[in-house]
Amino acid sequence: MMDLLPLIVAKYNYWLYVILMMIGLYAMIAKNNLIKKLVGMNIFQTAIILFYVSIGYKRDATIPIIQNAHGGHDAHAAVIHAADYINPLPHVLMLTAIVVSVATFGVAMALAVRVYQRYQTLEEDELRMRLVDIGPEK
Amino acid sequence: MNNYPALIVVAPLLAALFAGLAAWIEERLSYPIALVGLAVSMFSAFKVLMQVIDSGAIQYRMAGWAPPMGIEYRIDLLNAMVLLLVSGIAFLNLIASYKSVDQEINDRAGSFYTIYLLFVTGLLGVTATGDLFNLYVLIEITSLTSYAMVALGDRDRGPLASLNYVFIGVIGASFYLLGVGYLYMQTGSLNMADVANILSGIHGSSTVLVAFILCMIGIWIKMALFPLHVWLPNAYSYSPVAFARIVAPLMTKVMVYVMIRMMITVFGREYIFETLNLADAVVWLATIAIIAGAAMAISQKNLKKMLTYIIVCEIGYMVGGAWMGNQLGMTGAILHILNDALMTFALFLAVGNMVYKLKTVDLIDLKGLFGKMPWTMTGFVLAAFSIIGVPPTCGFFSKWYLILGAFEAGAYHFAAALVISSLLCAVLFFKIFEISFFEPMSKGHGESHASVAIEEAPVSMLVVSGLVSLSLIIAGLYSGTIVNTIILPFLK
Amino acid sequence: MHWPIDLIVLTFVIFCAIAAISVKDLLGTAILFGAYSFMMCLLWAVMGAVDVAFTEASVGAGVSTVFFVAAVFRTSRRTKD
Amino acid sequence: MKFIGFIVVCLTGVLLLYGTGEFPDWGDPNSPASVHLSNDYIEKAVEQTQVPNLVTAVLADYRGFDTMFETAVIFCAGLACFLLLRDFSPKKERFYRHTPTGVILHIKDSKKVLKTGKEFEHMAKEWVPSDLIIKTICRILIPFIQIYALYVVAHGDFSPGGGFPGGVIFGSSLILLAISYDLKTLVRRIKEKVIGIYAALGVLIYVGIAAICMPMGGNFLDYSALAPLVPGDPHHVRALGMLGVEIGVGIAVTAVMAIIYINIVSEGRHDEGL
Repeated sequence: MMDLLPLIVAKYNYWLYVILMMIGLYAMIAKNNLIKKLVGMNIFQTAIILFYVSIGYKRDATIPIIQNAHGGHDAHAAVIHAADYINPLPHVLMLTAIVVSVATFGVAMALAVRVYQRYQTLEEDELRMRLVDIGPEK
Repeated sequence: MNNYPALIVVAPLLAALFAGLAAWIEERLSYPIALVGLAVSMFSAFKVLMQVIDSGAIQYRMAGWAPPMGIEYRIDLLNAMVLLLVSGIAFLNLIASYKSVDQEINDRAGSFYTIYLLFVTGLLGVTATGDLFNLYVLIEITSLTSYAMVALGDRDRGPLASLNYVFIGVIGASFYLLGVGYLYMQTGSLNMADVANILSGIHGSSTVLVAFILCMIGIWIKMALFPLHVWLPNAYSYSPVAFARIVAPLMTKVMVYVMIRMMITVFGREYIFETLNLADAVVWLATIAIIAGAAMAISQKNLKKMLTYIIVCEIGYMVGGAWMGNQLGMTGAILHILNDALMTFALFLAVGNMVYKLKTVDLIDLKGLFGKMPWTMTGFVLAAFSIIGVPPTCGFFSKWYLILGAFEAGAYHFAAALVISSLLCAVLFFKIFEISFFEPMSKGHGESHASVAIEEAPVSMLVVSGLVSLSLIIAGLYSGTIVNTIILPFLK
Repeated sequence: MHWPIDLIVLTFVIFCAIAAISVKDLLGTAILFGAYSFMMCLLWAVMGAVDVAFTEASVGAGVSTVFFVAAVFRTSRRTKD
Repeated sequence: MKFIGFIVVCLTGVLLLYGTGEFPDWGDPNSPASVHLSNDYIEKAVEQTQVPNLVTAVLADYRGFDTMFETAVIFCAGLACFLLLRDFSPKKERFYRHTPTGVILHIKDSKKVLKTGKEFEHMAKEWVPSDLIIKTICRILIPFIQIYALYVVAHGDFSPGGGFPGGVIFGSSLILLAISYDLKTLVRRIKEKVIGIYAALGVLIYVGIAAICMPMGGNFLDYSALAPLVPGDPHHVRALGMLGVEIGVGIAVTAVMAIIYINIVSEGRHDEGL
């Protein structure tokens, strides 16, 4: 039992991200409503972002903004210890990923509005019935 | 300073932005801007290819930072070939698109060209980049543009098909991103060459295995390997013709390129074929994909849909060849990227011409088409022969390498599937030839049967179609040269 | 390290995620989804990813929710599951 | 479908958990990710770029190429929303209010257009009486939000922020205007054409700054090549270049957020919204 606790403390973040991802993926596959699926999609993407941010975390380190560097010139004098600052690279990647996810979300919402305009429903089973009603495609 | 590698990607991007501006100010300007951008891109790609053949791989440092810290473009023979292919096809298709865009999307042509150029930028960037995360961003550009285009095509079914495409596409891209995350966890780097270097020391790690599986699943979803292909037929057949003509030949092939790049450059052949024992399973999967693709193609009643299932089948060829684990199979797969892109492009150009005149391309509508559109049909026949694999055309040669590779690896089931699918394709295309050559024109057009007036597509479309169809034979005749100067030196 | 805070916020995040996909009203989903994003951004801020948290606060909890509400306004609140 | 979904999800979960087995501990300072590249960034970035916010330094300089395409993705999303939803055909039924009397006219003929001005006023279908409190507060709030957005963009080199969040905040101030007044007010103030041009222009600023480096003798995006063009300390040219591209990102993002919102909320008609 005493061995387990450090393991949990060391890894729980990764496990929880997996759980979040499973929630999102499940919503994307199994939900009937298209908007619900979109929410699932977003949860899925944020879970991945959480994973990346977890990679970047470093114990006993502060946010990746160099202190005492505002002056510019005298910044060279101060020695910067890498262990004091959190890894900035995953943050950069995730900024990009957030942007991509909001772009996809916007386009998907626009598509959902278009689908609703045409079929007056967003439920997948009803949509399937409407598609049968239209008849074979041209 | 030699800036050609950057220009390949940046020229279409700049052109896209100027076209986007022009769409609001003077819409007629966007088409020439797009032409110039793609022409510059193609010229740069050609220059780079020549340079690479002469003096080996080129490295280009974005923002001047040395590779693991900054992003680099590393262009070797494989890259350079695919870059020229993509920019060339994009340029030719743009020439052919002028009329069909006029017909299909007349009021928003400027925005269409912008999206088109962004899509091409994405494909070129995916091909040129040497950075794992940069690849993800560019994959997203290509996907986002395709979502928009698919929804624009068919008014009734387009948006829904596109929304389903969004869900599947996002899952694919996210899996890839996760795979990169797992890799980053273990290596701390994102540069492909650097990652490969570090990976060679930690082959046994379970994290690397999971990273590999995630990346592959992500890429397979994007390239529509058989069980993951469900989005492709709808998405491609509902998009506007001008876009279908470029997305069908290029998107999947570029993804095959990405797979080969991941296999060879990032994970390394040693890891895949010696540490992992997945190769046999994947070749079986590819075999099933080939048979299933061909079988589904033969049951379709719409020409566009049919061709999309043929793409699914062709993906099976390339995946199988790449996973064969020997030089011949890989050669076949790479050669097939080139050939299949050309063949599919030729087929879709012909279909585009038909759609321009007929509006719908159900098989019944093709009756008597040889009389009505002789030149289009000639191009179609050439492309069809190439898909079937009739000798002087290029399709034959890549299949030949693939079969040789299959025999060498002892994958007889794959060779058998190849032959069977070729036969099925032959049946399918001869059915079309029969309908369009022997059956008389359907009535209701108000014309007598005796004199069928020739009603061809516009000259610009015909010329491109003819050029590409001819290139199929030329690529076939020069297959040996391509293999010896590009593919074999790359695989060494 | 503040792992208790971290754990509590994580639990909230998961709770919001499950609630957002199971509530039977899309407007409710929108709000829960905004809450989810906000909790997530809190979590990232705790982990030191201030830039990411800032962006997520303005994007996920802000603009995304607005797009969401706008789309629900133009479609329907009804959902079967 | 639910069952299949459950199976797939469980399989994926097991696969991912299996992969976490060999992860270094959470927050371990000696994990490969925290050692290999990040130390180089942390130790050299300030010296090389004069930007204390490492995230901005990496975002706009070392990996500026990614960010350029990220901006292109945003532009693409705006364009996609415009292409998908924009509907230029006039709406069939319209409502007008005769201002002096308060009589509401319901016009069903799509060809008949009343001239709005002093006498008639356009009205949304789901019109609600405007709330004075909300309007006033938003009118006071919006300028401050915008100033804050500008600060976020401009101060991105030194503190959390940068072009993207700044642009989003600025865009949301526009959205707030549309919500608190009505969509017409926003569309009247900022023409659709202007927003469209700004979206392309923002990305163009980024790509343009990056591309000018090539004729100046540097690689693509290599801001240091711009030193002859920029007055002042040549050491700061990288920081200035970053500020330039961040402004471009901000403009593009602002415009695209407005485009997406307007098109979704009015179904592409740009007449009435929330």
